Amino acid sequence: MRAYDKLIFELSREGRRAYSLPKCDVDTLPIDELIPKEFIGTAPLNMPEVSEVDIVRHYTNLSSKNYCVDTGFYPLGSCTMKYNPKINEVVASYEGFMNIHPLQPEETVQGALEVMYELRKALEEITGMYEVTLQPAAGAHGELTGLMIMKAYHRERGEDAKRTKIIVPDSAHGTNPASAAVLGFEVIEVESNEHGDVDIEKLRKVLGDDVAGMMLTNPNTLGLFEPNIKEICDLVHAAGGLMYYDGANANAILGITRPGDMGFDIIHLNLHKTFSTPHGGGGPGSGPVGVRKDLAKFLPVPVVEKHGDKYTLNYDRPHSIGKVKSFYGHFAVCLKAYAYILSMGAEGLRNVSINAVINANYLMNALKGTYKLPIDRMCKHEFVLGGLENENGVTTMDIAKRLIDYGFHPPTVYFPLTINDAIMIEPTETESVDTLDAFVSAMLKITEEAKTSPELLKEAPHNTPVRRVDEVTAARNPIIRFSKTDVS
Amino acid sequence: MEIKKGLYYTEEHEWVRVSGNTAYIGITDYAQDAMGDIVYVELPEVGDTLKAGDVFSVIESVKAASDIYLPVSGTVLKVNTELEDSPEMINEDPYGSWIIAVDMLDDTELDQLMDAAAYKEYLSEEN
Amino acid sequence: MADLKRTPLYDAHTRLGAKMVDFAGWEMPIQYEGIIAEHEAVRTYAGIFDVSHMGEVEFTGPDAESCLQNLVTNDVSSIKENQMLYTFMCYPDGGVVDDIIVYRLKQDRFMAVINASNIDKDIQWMREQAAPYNVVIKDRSGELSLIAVQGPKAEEILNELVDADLKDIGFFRFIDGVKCSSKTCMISRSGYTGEDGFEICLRNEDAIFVWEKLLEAGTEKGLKPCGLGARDTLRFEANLPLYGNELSEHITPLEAGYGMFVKLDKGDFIGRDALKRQKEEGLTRRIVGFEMTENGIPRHGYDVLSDDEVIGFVTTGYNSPTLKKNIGLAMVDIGHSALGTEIGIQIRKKVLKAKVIKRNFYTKSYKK
Amino acid sequence: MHRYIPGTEADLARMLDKLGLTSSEDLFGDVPGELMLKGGLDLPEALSEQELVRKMKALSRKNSSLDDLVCFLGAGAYDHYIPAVVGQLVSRSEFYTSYTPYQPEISQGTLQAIFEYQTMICNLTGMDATNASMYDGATACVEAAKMAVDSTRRNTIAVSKTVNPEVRKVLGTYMDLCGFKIIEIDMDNGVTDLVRLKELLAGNSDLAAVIVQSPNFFGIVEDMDAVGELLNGSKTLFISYVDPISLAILKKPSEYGADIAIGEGQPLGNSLNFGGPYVGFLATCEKLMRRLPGRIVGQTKDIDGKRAFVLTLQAREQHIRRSRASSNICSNQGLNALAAAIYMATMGEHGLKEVATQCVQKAHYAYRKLTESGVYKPLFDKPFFMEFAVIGPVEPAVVNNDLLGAGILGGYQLYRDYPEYRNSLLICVTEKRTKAEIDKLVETMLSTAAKEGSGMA
Repeated sequence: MRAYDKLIFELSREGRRAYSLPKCDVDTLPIDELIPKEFIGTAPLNMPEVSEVDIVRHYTNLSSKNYCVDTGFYPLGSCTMKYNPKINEVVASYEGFMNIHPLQPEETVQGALEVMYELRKALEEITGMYEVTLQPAAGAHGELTGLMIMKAYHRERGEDAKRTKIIVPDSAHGTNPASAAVLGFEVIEVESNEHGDVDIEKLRKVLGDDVAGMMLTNPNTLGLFEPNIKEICDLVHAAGGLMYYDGANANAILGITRPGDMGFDIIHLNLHKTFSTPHGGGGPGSGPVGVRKDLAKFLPVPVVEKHGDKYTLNYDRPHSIGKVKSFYGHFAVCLKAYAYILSMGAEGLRNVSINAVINANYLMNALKGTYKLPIDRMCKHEFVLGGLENENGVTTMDIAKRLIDYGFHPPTVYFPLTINDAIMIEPTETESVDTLDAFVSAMLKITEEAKTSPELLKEAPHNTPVRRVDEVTAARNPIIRFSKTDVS
Repeated sequence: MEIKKGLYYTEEHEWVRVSGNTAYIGITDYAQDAMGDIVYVELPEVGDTLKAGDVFSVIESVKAASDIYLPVSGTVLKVNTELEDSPEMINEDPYGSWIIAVDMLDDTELDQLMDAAAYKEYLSEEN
Repeated sequence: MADLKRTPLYDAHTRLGAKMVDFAGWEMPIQYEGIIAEHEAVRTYAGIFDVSHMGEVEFTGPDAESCLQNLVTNDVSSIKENQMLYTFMCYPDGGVVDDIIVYRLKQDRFMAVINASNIDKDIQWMREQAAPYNVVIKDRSGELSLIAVQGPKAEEILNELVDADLKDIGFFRFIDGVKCSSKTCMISRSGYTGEDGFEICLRNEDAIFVWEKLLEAGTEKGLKPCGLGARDTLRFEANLPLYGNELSEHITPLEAGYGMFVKLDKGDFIGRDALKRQKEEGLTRRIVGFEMTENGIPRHGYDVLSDDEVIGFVTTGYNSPTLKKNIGLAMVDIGHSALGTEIGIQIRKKVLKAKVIKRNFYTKSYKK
Repeated sequence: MHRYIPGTEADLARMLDKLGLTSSEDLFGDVPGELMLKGGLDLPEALSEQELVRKMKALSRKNSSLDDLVCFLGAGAYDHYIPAVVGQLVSRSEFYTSYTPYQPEISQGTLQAIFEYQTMICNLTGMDATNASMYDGATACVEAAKMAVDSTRRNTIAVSKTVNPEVRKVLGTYMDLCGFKIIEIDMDNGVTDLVRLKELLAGNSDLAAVIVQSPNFFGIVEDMDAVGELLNGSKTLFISYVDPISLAILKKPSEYGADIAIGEGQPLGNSLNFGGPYVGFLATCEKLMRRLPGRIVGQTKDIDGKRAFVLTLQAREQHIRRSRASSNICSNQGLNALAAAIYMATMGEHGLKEVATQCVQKAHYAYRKLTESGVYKPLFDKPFFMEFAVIGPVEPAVVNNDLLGAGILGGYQLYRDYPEYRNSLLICVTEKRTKAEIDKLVETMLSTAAKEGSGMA
């Protein structure tokens, strides 16, 4: 297809229209008799003037420049790019869900409240937590909410002033330390040991009555299950801190083990990862938060409750931290996750994790001979390779870009920071062994090319809508909006 | 990795060049190399009085934003506005591209800093 | 305009209906179709310029390199054969004699391209400074013509006429002895517009033939003959200095904001001590970019004020054809040089508001 | 096996064999025995697609959607018409099944669409810079407040009582737990009390920002010029919370000197969805550009010199700066921002102006009809956009009940957030409403008053 390179503003022709509105059928008055002149704006809006056809072609052409899960394999580590079932989208588009106002009387939205309540219950069962809120908008937002609850807990005990530290492993997702910092916590990073686990001794050293809690991903970002998780929880609890579970990697444990049973006090899940709701090119996500019994009173309001066969929104929670978002969270996203859980059932969810884990181990096993595998032990849903060493100066980035030429989305690269030139691969359960084999042969072919024709890698990708881009100029002289005067 | 004689150095990889009671401050070759292509330098206001250890600038590369700490207390005399137009000057000539010049409050603070030899030592230990 | 010098392309210009003016003693085309149209042609397709009035000086001999090293601020030892270098020639006090381009033809043979307005002054200065060195300095300005083809389509157009693959010439590199429609040329990937493009150096007698061929080949691709008018607006948008505006014997390269072409650590050269001191102590004034926030077009030489006090002068100003804004470059006291600073420009009777902005008005599209 | 899981028993066996394992249990050998879930999850059996559809359809029918009800309810979420192209294009899986555009070479679709969205938001607000969108208007407000605190190194945020209570609640939660101070600016006759604001500015040297909404929660157009005047020259930032549709008629934040413009983008082509997902926008001036949180798309070139788009100004973000990050946000509302962009492109300047104008005209028609009776009186006498508050002789709950009976979704009951305003309804009239619907609203409200009224009329 011909290369399409127009901005919608460049399609604009004076006089073109893409909208239609009914005539205004009420008696009207001149606007400036209704709103004083001095409040009326004069500057133009500078929106494009295009026809409906222009719009449809423009966005259809743009969409063709994206790689997506529906295009092919998307092994982005810690992002769980699994298949997004179509039926979920259909369900979310039912008028009875899509077209209801958040402030309607409760009796007119019983179906919606039931969905929220049932999803809440399902997530409580899956995580082993006492109560779950659906309000947080994304994983990072869930972390923030969870830490707010942690703060409220220490405040109630009169210890918030001294408990100023949050412990995170050095392999943690960047959002963990960032979320803690936003709430004014001091972040203490503990090094992992040579097996990629939390170093218990180093942990003991930093534990004290100034610790508010610890944030942990389990399995961690190396895809490794923390064998000492119980001991870690006990240590932190003994020091008076709370354990926070980052659910980014929950796809490995559905129906196998539960953070609640491991000893975590607060958890979040990413519905857009583990529960198949689409990532939407960067959002919307959803990050429900679950807590143990004595922390439930701190959850954001309102809480969906069931009384007899009526569902209600309870705002009367005096200890609640308050609201962290408008209304009740990303209802439409929760709806898709609920549909997914119903489609999978208990056994299905367990099979999700089994298949996710076996796929990851299968890939790891097939690649470890050729690529560095810094920590060689059974992984869970994902694993981390170390890239190629001094192979004609070929970098991990080159490998990632070359994979694009082979029709695969690159894995997560240069993360976690604890592994040099990391290549972090998460296949998910929705990929067949045939896809995995094809990916393996591409990865192996690339190592050959690195030896024989490195420039092939350094210049990759070759047949994409654009080639490698100049990020330095973009950041030095930012152009972040189109204006007719910007030429480049 | 170039280390220039006659300058003072900090463990955060800032350098200080003293002329009279004025201290010119920049970042070392090691620091600019670690940061990569520098895209933006945030400058303080002339006249600000800052303590040793205060963050007086943030230097951004594509992949990082690094706080730059003031090695010696003082009042900002000059800021190098050229860096607003061409932040890459720091990559090209780290020891020539001072970021600010301060009028020192207490030049004995200089004694806490490293000389070229000590900094060289420090670098080799770090790596 | 009897006693004005003319380039070998003079007749071509008149045939194309160019408006001719006196530029530094040369009768040159200021515009053909119009400055804006020519300017836009270069930004979107391509433009062809006659710059034969520029001077060419050849340095030959065992000391050629060391002689140039002493003369100029940039590091001549950093270029190999078939590479070129932009640099300044300074006085001991750091003021600029001229800004020039040095080509390394052979290990011991160089060519410097200098500004038309400075030819005599430059050559005299070069010879004086060259005395202690074993080098022969030859003025070839009289025999050579220079044609610039600039713009996104430049490579495509020129490729049709030459017997070499221009793809292989990197930015600021050149090849000699190329045949351009059978005439021998030296072609460099360089220019003065902020666009990708080439400069063709050839014998006077071949100039008009090649010029015509290029126009034939290029016209359908949007190539337009362009005059000195468009050349100036183009170089200005791309933040390239003009001697007499941003550079002069009273302005140092550092004040002008071109420190990257001054290599203080390359060893001694004329002006080094002054420039080194200036860099270490910080500038007292420097050239900044500015944008008019009140309506008015700034011009070269206008005063810059801050509450009624003159704090500098405009070096170049235009209504930018590409950005459609009134912008300029101005030398201002350092205290007024921070981004966003409000300044005033004395435009005839009125003082109009402007604010300091980044200088790279237009992102250059050089080939990497 | 399951339809979403391609691995067959045979595949599994083969893969286990390759790994030298005998059963899938072995894959979890590293999970301590006592942590293994005994007896499986207590969840229902998997449903077939048919069964799922039946169940979800039934649930959706337990809700009365705005297909069944005529909506006069606003208060932060608005029932505007959404052209068909928006839904159709946003449903392209190339958009919704892709991730955050980390790999520019294969994400130009998302990147360019966001770049265009950023441009439209800048044009709409008149500001210099914006990001790729925020969770919603309320959290955008939080991020704006944090920007102000960081850039001014001050600790107090003043927010007008006429700002949407939902937004103030969220702001309150954050500011409290982030350790910032919040001062509420009193109101006077439905608008921000400028005298109090003036005193506040005079008496408080720690003010990082002042937040004012216009049209405010009561639909009233605030005198933003006056606020801008008061803040002009002071270090305190002016944060204005705006309704994007209203900007087609009202002054832009840039026209009255706002430093940060924020708002809820739902009215721009996003369905009501029982409260989410929506999309917040946050736009600012050049000097605060590098403090924008979250994702930002910038224009650059690829190695062939071709125009390309890429995530930029990320240096201060969480994935790079971790505990030194200026915000922990890492997702935007990609799809919702896309919907907003497609909506704005579809409506264009003329369409947006027409929508805004019809909102104003129809709201004022309803206002006249309702108040000329004298039974319902205006709660405030101030210029409004498309929402207005009336006070009547009857409990608003009663009024809304009758309206519901008549198939109408009534206004917002103000006492829920402003106990002082009993018997008051905040009524919203968008361009979607017709004369007939408005007349029916008025008629029903009047009859309720007639039969229930305590004769106060």
